[in-house]
Amino acid sequence: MAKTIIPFGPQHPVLPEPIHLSLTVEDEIVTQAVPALGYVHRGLEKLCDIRDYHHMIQVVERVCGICSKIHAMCYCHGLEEMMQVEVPPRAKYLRTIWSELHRVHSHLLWLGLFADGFGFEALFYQLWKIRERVMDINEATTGNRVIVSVNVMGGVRKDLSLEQIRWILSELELVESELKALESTILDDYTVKERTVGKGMLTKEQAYDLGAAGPTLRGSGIAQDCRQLNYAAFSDLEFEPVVEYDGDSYARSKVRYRETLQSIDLVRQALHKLPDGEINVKVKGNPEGEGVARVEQPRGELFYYFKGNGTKHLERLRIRTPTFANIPPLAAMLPGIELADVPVVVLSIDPCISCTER
Amino acid sequence: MPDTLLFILVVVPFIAALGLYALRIESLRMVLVLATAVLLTGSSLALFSHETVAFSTTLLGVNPQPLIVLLDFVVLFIILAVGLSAKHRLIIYLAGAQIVLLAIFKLVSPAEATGQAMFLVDPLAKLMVFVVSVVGSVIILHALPYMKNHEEHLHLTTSRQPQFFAVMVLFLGAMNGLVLTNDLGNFYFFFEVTTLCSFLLIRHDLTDEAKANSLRALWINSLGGLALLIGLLWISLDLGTVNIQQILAQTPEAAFLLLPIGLLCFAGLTKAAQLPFQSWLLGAMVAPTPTSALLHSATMVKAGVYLFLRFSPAYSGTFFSTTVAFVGGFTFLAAAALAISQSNGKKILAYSTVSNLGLIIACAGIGTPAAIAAGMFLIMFHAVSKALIFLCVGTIEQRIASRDIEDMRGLYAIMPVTAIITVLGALTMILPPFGMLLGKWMAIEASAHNILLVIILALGSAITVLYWARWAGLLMSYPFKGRIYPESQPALTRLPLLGLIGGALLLSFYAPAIYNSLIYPAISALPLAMVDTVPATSWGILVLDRGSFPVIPLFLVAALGLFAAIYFYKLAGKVKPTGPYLSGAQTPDDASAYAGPLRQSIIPSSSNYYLEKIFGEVAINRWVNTAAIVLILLMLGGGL
Amino acid sequence: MAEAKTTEKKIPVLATQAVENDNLKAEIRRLKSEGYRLVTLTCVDLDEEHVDLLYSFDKDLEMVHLRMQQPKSTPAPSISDILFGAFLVENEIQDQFGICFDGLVLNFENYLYLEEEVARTPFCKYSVIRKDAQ
Amino acid sequence: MFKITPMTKNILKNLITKKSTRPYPFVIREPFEESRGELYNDIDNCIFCSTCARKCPSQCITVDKEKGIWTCDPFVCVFCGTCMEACPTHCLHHKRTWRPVSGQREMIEMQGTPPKSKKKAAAKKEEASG
Amino acid sequence: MNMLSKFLQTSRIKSPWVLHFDCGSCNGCDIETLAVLTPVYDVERFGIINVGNPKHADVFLVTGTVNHRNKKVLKNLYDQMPQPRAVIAIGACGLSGGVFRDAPNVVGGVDKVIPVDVYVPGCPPKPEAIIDGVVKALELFAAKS
Amino acid sequence: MTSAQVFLALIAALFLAPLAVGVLTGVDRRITARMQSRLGPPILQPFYDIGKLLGKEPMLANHWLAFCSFLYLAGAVTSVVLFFLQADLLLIFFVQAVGSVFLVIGALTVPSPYSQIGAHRELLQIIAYEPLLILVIVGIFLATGSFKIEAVYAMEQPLLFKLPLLFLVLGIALTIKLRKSPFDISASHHAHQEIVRGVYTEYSGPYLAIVEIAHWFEIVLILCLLSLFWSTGVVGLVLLLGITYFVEILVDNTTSRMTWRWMLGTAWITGITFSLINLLWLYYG
Repeated sequence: MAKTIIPFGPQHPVLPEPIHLSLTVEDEIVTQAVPALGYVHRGLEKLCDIRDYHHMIQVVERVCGICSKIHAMCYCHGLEEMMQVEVPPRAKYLRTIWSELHRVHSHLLWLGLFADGFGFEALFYQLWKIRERVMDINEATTGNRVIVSVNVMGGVRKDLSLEQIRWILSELELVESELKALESTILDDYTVKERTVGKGMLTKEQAYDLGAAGPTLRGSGIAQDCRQLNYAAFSDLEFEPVVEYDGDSYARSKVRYRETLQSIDLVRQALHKLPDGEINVKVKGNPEGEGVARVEQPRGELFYYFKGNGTKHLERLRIRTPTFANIPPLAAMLPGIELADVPVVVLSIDPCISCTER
Repeated sequence: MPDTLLFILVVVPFIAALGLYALRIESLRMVLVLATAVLLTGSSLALFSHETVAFSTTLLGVNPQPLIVLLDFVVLFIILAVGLSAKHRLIIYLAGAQIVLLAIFKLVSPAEATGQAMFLVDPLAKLMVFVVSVVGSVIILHALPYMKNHEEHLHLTTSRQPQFFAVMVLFLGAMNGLVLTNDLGNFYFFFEVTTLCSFLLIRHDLTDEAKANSLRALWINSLGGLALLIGLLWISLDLGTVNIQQILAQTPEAAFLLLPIGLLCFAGLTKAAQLPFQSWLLGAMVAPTPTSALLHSATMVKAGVYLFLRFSPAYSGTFFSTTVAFVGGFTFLAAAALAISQSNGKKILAYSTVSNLGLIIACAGIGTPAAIAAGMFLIMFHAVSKALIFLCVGTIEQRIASRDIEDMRGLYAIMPVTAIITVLGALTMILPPFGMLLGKWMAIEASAHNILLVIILALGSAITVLYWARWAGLLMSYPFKGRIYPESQPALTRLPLLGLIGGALLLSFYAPAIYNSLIYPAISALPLAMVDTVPATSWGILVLDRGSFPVIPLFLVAALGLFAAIYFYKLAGKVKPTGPYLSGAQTPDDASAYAGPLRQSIIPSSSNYYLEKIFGEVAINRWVNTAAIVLILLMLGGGL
Repeated sequence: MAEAKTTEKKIPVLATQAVENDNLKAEIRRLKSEGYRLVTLTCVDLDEEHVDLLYSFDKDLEMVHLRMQQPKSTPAPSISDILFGAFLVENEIQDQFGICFDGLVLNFENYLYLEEEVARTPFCKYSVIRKDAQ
Repeated sequence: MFKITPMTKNILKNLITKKSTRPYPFVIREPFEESRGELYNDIDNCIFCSTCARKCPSQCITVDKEKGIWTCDPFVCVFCGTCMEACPTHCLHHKRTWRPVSGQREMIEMQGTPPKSKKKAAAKKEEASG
Repeated sequence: MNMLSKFLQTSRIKSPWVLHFDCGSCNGCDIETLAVLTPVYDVERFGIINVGNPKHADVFLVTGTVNHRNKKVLKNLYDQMPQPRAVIAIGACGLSGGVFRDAPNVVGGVDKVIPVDVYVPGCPPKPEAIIDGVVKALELFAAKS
Repeated sequence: MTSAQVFLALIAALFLAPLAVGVLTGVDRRITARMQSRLGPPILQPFYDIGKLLGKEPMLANHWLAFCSFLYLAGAVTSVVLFFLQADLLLIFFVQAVGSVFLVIGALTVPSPYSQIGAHRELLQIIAYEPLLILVIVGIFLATGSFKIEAVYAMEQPLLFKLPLLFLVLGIALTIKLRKSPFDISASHHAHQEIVRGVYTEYSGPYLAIVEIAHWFEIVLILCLLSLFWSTGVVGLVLLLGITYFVEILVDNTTSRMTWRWMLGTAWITGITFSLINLLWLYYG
């Protein structure tokens, strides 16, 4: 039978980022999907030869604009461990607060884009409207909306005043209540469920073997969350990894929705427990030796590998981002679905191509 | 004079066929075919100048009856012989049964009542003769270069064309006889001759597939023949006559006759390849395309629906009539749905033919004057348009060596003229102001009081649009900068195409006139017709009691729109060309390919939606066939 | 985890298990059967001739690393037939370091990220001549 | 209806409540206290020590000590604020408003007077801090 | 006639349809560009719709660094946009390559490949700045026609 | 009809009706924006869009696009004119099908996968709504005894009372025709969908303007059909149209886009069931 071959991307309105999929479809059923990458590849790991390891904080923040804070935190966390720097507790808490705020805005953004992927514009707009409050918190506390640049080696650059804490708490109340008003739409709407339930199935075994990460993994029933590694202030905060067992797009969106609420709660806990003290320590010397760091990004587990040689330039910096790990599961999910569900399934792993290709 | 015309229409083709078979010289064959075509066309047109005429039992002073009886048995024995040589039990039984029954019939049938017309030229017959002779002649002319090409392609050592053209011409005579005869016995004879012709033409290429399919066609049609013969015998026993006019004159009161008439209709269903008998028509597509055009869409299968229309006064207003409408309507819908899943051009045409014949049968079943008029319109327009498209597909097939519509993508670049003619042909099938749609419009308006039927027709008509529109679109689908090659064809290929498309347009334009002169007399002569419900025309507007269709005004508007569109098209010649949108991934040197993964340059391809899972033969054949059988049983039951 | 070295400051070293070309696949299979899942591969440029390939695995948030020293001129065995998820990172290493992998299930042949204009080995400090993968 | 399409409630509520659009070019919202906008050098206080140039992760600042020219490519600047914090004289700061859009490439070039005496001291101090 | 041409001119300014292409951005500028479409900024006030198809677009919003692979895409998309058109480069990366200027696979700013009409600096620029950029592009339209 | 009436009808059909729909579209976009808590574009935005498109540089991937876009317009205009001349409803329906078919053929002429997929989806939409429209028209016939529009205006009671379910069926067809959620599968106003702008993808500049204008005429036709359901009073008519359109916007904003399989199933099953019930009630009731 004759086939339709479609170039899906690099420029495509439904995918915010340039990824290319060569789709072969028959009657709108995808029979083959071959991804092509490289439209965002910059080779920024190599920049560590030119920029010193302090500069690299700003560079790794721009690996991905949506979770920039978490990249910087992972980078600093790893290097600090390598160089045996003890970060003051207040800085740890502040890092946690901003990283969880990033998770909130990233998940809201994703929920919106996901809604857009199946053509629910009103929901998309409402979620992004809520997200603006989080962006305001970011801007008010750090000076920038998206790439906050608060991390430095040995701590953070900005502090929170009491007044700000109170304001953040009240804003978070609003975010939570506005989000909960949309809960029934995100989780129970007939048309939404029709478009997401059973689409892009990934079984528990598949997810594990293909190396899925983050909500994609947790949506398939594996409760693994790198925040359990207790970096930053997570050892003092109470939370349980969010797990869903169905392994479809709906389960993944449910995971992300529940994680949003969980992160709001974590920010709240951290703000209540915020200890007094310094917000950074001076870091001396240059990194030497090898080390790894793992933190939980909104999209999943982020893995950094460092190799220093005693100079201010790192010898090797390797970033493995969660989307990079989620591309093979995606390739496994695509065949057999409808063309109309391609955006839904592609978005369901929350792809961050700019992370993937760096 | 009418006698001569009749002689030319019915007998001359038989003689010409003998000549064609005997003369094995190409140029002579051409002359003979041309002469026959001209003669037939001329006489069929000349027939229009006559009012309804009934002919006596003699033709030019000779009584052909004994000859017909003889030939009848000859035909049946040939069929029997075919069955025996192919060891096809069904054919043997069917042929044997017919021989026995025919013998009985000849023994018991009343001597021909004198003074009864053996042939009758009424408007319906005129219409059919026109379709057979004119459209048939055009197709046979087109077949001349086609068959030459065809045999070159097959590398035949000895030409089989004499046989081919002999059968084709013979068929024209038989078909003319079939529609003109007023005697059911003779009708049966001509019916069997067309079956035989069809069999011979399907197996013409002598491939295994052709042979198998021809046998299937033969047994299904023989089944129809048997049903016809039983019905005939029954009627003659009951009424003592087999004269169609006399039967029609008695039937409205003679309710007991509905079952034999049902058997006649059953024969019509097999001939018209209605569900569940469609398989033989689809198999018949292995034959050379002129065969498909002539027998399997334009004319022979029309014999089936002709039967329904001819006898519609006999059953109108009964429960039987309603079931006939449903049988036809159901075929209309189901065959259209089946056509969606096809990519073989000729199979699409076959299903479309089955579907449209179903619509005509539905019209016969509805039985109101407007519906009968719709049926007659549909017969005419369908013949012209469908013959045209078949010939186009044949022409295209010889050029691109494929009849798959996917391979016809972008045909405009290779065969601009044929492509445009094909597109126009497809559009005449689905769009106003063309005749097919006029017929469909009348059919839906006439059936509007029958809710279930109108739902079926509504669905079927929408689905029809789908498979025609996508075919028309993909023929023109070529890249902007793609070179367009001028097309050269032999005159005998090009002219029939031009003639048919011109005919389709002109006939559509003159639909009101045709209505006035031909169809109006036919339907107003119907026994049940109440004059005030008979449609009328004024100012080129066809008026029913419940609606109106302004044919000529619409044509004017369409022409205006077309001219403006052509003007725009011309203007667009100066416009900056650009490649299709390919998400920005197109390669620098070829705007219609894109740089895919693995550094490949991929040309994106598109294919139609065939919806195999929903409308595929595998998915629904069993269901629709079962439903059709149930409906037919219901129909025959309605006869009781 | 970190072993002390005789400098004035402790240099952290990653605890790794050394493997060779021949027993790599066996080790990978063993880890897979023990329930480890692949996190990623890391390629580290050592000198003109060699790179280190680090295979990082994870089970319940505990990591295990395999280290394999690989000459640049010979192809490394691909593990993508055992762990499909590795195909992307192996392609990436092909792009960046010019190392070839034998038996990649989906081979982008050094052009996963790069175009012809820049298809050299951008991540090698010491330039090598790129060989086209077979 | 609210059960099948729960969004209806939300939509209808939006229809009657105040819209959340900020009519931006007509009403300009007061920027936040901490906003990092356009980079601005109070050139009179600048000692041309080049700390900013060295600390800048995108290397968008060049300082010519001899001529006393401080240049910054605003199209490369990533508005991270590192230079502002590193500046020993606090002459660099971000405005609270963003840098206006422009139709062509442009550079910020500022001419100041390099204080001869302070220059060396500042440079030394910078070296010490590493 | 005069009225009609005047109307055409106004409508050119009143209805800029945008095509947004993420040309290797880190998503920062990207989400800010999307944010201007959402209720809080709502650029549909100016008639702006994200059409996602170069053949319908008037304004081309480009975010991110250009690399060797997507520069071809950028050029293709630009070529498919009918006149009159405007290109807006957004963010430090789109203007010059930003922090990634020196990375191995980076060509530089958008203007290395296609002519840029409006530059919107920022990393990422605030949604308000992007609106400013579009408004500036509209002024260019007005000047062109 | 007198010639003066014909003239007035022509004016109304050719100029007033599309202008009204333009404004209606503007209002639609405004209300949609308000529902999404936004300000929205000016009411005259659709006209600006058309004006802008007309002034763009023409660019084509295939000449036949120009040809087909114009015939689409011709079909749509003719059907509206026929409506205003009070012609046969079924005929009007078939004439508007000409337009839809040419839109599809135009999109099919370009070997662009997005346009082709859009065209096929459009064809699927056609087979989804065409039977429904025919059934609505048949319903009107059964209620009035004629396919002519005059017969509807001769009614003393609004058709809505006789054909309430068919009105809903017409609503389904209207949603498909308006390209609104959940049926915006072949093309939509905003491009956030998997096939870019679907059937519109390859029409650009002035040709897109023509296609948009033709679409306005199509909307006029459907709204006219709706208006037949309250032909007895202007107030009722306006109310009916207003409420229907508002519900359309509401549905658009509260549902996601569905797939064509769902559309075909839903449109046929609900549409045919509703029509069957209503027609049977009309026939026997």
